Amino acid sequence: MIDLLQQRQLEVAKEFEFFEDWMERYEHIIELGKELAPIFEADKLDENLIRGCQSRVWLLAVKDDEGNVQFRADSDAIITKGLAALMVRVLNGLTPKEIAQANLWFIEKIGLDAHLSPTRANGLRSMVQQMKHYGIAFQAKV
Amino acid sequence: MIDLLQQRQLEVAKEFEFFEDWMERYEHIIELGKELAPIFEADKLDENLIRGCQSRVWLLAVKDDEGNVQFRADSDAIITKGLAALMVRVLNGLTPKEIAQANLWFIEKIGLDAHLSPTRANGLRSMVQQMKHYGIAFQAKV
Amino acid sequence: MSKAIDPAALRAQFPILNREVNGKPLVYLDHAASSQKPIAVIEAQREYLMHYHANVHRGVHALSQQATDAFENARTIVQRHIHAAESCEVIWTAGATDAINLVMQTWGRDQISRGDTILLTRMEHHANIVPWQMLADEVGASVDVVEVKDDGNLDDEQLRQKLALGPKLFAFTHVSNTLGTVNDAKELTRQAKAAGIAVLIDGCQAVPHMEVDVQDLDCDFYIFSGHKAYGPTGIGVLYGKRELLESMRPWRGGGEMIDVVSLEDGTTYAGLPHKFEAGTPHISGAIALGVALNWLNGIGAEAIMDHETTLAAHARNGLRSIEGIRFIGSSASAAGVVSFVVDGTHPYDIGTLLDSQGVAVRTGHHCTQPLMERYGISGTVRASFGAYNTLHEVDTFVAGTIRAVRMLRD
Amino acid sequence: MSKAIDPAALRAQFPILNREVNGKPLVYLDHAASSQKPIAVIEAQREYLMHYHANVHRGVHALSQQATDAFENARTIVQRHIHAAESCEVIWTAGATDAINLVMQTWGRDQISRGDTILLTRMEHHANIVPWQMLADEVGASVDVVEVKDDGNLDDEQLRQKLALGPKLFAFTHVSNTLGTVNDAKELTRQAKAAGIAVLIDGCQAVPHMEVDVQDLDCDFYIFSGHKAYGPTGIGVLYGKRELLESMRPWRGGGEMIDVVSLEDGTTYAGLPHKFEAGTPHISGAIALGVALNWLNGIGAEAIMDHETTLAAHARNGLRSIEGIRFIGSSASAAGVVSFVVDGTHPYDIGTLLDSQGVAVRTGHHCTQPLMERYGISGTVRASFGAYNTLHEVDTFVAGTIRAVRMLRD
Ligand SMILES: Cc1ncc(COP(=O)(O)O)c(C=O)c1O
Ligand SMILES: Cc1ncc(COP(=O)(O)O)c(C=O)c1O
Repeated sequence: MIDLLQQRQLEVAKEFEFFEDWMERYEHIIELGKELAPIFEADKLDENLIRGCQSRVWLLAVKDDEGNVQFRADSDAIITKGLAALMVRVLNGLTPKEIAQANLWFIEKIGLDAHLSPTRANGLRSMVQQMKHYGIAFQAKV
Repeated sequence: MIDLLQQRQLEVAKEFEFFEDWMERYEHIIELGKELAPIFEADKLDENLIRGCQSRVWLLAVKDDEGNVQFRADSDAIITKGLAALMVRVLNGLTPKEIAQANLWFIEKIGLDAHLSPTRANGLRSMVQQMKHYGIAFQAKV
Repeated sequence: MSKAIDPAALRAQFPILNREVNGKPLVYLDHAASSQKPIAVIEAQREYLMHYHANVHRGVHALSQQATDAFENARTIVQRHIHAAESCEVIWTAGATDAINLVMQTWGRDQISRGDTILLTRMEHHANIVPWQMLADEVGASVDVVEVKDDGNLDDEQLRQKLALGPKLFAFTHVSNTLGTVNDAKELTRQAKAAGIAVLIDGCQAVPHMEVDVQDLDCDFYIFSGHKAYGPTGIGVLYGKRELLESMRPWRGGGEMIDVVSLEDGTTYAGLPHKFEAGTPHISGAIALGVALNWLNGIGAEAIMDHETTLAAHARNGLRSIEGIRFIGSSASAAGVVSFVVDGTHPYDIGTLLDSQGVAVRTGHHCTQPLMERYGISGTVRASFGAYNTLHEVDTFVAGTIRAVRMLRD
Repeated sequence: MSKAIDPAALRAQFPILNREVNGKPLVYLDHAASSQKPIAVIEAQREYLMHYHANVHRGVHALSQQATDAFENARTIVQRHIHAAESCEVIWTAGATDAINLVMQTWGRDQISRGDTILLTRMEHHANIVPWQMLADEVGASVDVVEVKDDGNLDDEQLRQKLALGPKLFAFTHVSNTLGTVNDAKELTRQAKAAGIAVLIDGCQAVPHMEVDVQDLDCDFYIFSGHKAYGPTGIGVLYGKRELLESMRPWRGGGEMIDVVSLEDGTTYAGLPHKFEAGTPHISGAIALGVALNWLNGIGAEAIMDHETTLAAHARNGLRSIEGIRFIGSSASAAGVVSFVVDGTHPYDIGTLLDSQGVAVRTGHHCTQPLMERYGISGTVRASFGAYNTLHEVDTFVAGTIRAVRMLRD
């Protein structure tokens, strides 16, 4: 059995390995942000909103026919959106249980852990928590 | 003409010259405090009270037949009373004008200036001010 | 068993203890008014200002992030130190007085109304009296007190009676700053809570000297000041139970404590703990207080308490030879505080003569005038001890007091 | 003429400016949020804690005396700095926010009642909005604002109209923290006073940058924070006219602010300034703020203002080449603040990319949400300058912003 979660994290880690400084890293993150399909304006509801202090993140999740979780995310700030894109890429399509229990070591590996501090203004930490909550919630509903 | 004020200050300064430390100085001040005749209980009125933070000083002044000022003072703390005794000794019997304009250099000379700081708890500064106020008041009444 | 204190080793950490006063080595026995600071605390504050100061929260830049992390980490240190359930139950204030006033102006204004009673004790510090008098005046409530017995203990019987009358709040000090009496805070709280009465504990004199566990105490509010607990000035702590804090309206308005500010649609408030922390906080003070509590923990509350009560007992033994001495407060469970008056002398005189021998004690009413009234005095001489004081210092103090009394009486 | 600033020489006094952030030398352009501290200020605070800390007032011992003298001396420094008539008109607070809340809760509660209006401006910091909203809610008064024109200046015509409606209080900022607009505080005060309206001026962004003379301004209250004026955190100042302060009831209750506390006979209060300073004050902070203001004076307010406006002009010139940039606030009389948005980018993104180049700017609403609404934006990028910033740093900031915008747009 291939562990998709591990595979994806390794992939991301590799992708970030050769960046020399933060500007390069951000360049890539911005790229990922631009590539992430925006969500519909109609889905930018308060109930889907994760409030960071400065940038807003919308996160939606549904369970697909196979019982796996499909995420969609967006943000008004492109760097935040890029971070969201990374999270979606790593967790998308996994089972609720995998998501709920995911050990997301790649975040520290690629140096984004500072962005996860509870006092950060971008809401990445809340986003990760929210994704896991979806995992837990969808598990319960099985 | 003998300047009584100068003479008395020189006398006090000389008296304090040979003390080696503060304990000796206080010993002398306590002595002076004990020697100062207490005022009548009946005179311990609020209107005669100068409130330091911790010790209380009562100060009374009258103009004698020659137009000079006679002070009486007391305190519930003996060191404060000794300080009061020193002040009375230096200023007693002078003319209102002399008192109002007195340059009390002896206080610094004998090292008591710290006791004159506005934040001191003993009220010495208020006492000196009050004595001068009496001088000014009695001058005006001439 | 906790490890005994080695004050000589500790003293090396307190630069101020090397200085002289009036030509004599400083003997600092005024811990209850404010403690001296270990070098680690002083340096933490300096380090912060030298290398990572920035305004906290909301900043995207690295400095602001670093400052915010350190600031919030300090909150967690406080939380663990007093065993609060969550860090959002720890509110930074400007000091203990500010903290009590916060409770008075928010919880108090909402919960206390005409005809209600606020129960205090006779041994409270003015900080735990005046705010309640102000509130009582404002709303038409009244303030009542549990009396203190001759030995400095609370009158338990009277306490029971007064609790039975159903006051809205019982606010009492954990340890008396004047008497040293250690109240059985857990038992007092239990009795009050059993009768449905809210409890605020003034922990100013407890936190520096003993283990405090707010969950075990089960009090509603617990407050203390940093500067008495080896921390810096200008910072204090309000602990409150979460549901209670959540139900309270904010007090100071401003930045940080808001969610959305609108002139047209009105303003909504932030969640805990920020709701009660309007404006730029005392960042360096909070960080340094965290260091102070860690330092305290490293030594151990029990060891400190043991050490201080030994010093206090030694002082009492020495002073007892003075004719006409009267100890104010002689509870068996007294912390490191010795308060006394001597017949025919004024505390101010004794304090002044001790000062000229290098010994710093406090004289006066210690912000406990109602307690002074109770004992029929206007003030006391108070020596209060910290972890850094030695038996030798106590001897200097005792000898100095004996000498002072002799001079004053002769 | 004031002597021009030599920022290179000044910088040597700011240890933090030597550090790196994200591998780049720190360029600190967040002065308006909080200033960095010169070494003299940091050392003054340390020196105090190392060598003469004690609780102030009432102490008979030498340390307490020394601390009290230094503490009260700092008050006198503040008095002279803002040209107050007497030192008892200077009240120490925990910060600007605390100071405004003090006025709101004492003067405000007594003077503002149902139906009254409190007049503010659209450019106020939340600290000068939320307390007044809270008061208005409580007593049934209302809050009105003078609008800001596109260029960031107050609408003078509207001001005249709104003053004519007879509000009870006009509270306005001397200098806007978001726009940099310098209001003609003297003229605004004159107009209000002529109509019998009380005036409170928020001087947070003025004191660090210009000469302030409260007697010349003739305002009733003037407030500022230490940490924005090269001073430490946790300390601020409320200036009030003596008669006014004397007529006000106390706010926080506790030690220091009382005369006599009695449970039976009620409590009487101390005179100014202590009436408003309950509890142990932030002694080290007050002393260090005194040092900061002396330091500021040594350089000269005019020289600082000249220097900062030069930097701001240089920044605007450099940024102007960015397509789609929009400066928020372009008053001719703007202090050293540059606020902007760039079409199609989020301020957070620009701030983050600047940070990764070592440049610290603030992004967001800067605690002025009503002003953001006015301009139809959610936030700006704000660079704000202090005495220690250089033209070279401005160039780094401009180049960094251009690079950031390119990355975000590509
Ligand atoms: C204009 C203005 N007023 C008030 C404040 C509030 O100051 P503090 O947070 O120090 O209380 C600030 C600081 O952010 C400000 O810039
Ligand atoms: C028991 C007690 N409560 C309250 C206070 C007030 O603390 P602060 O002055 O730091 O606000 C003190 C300190 O004097 C105290 O000893």
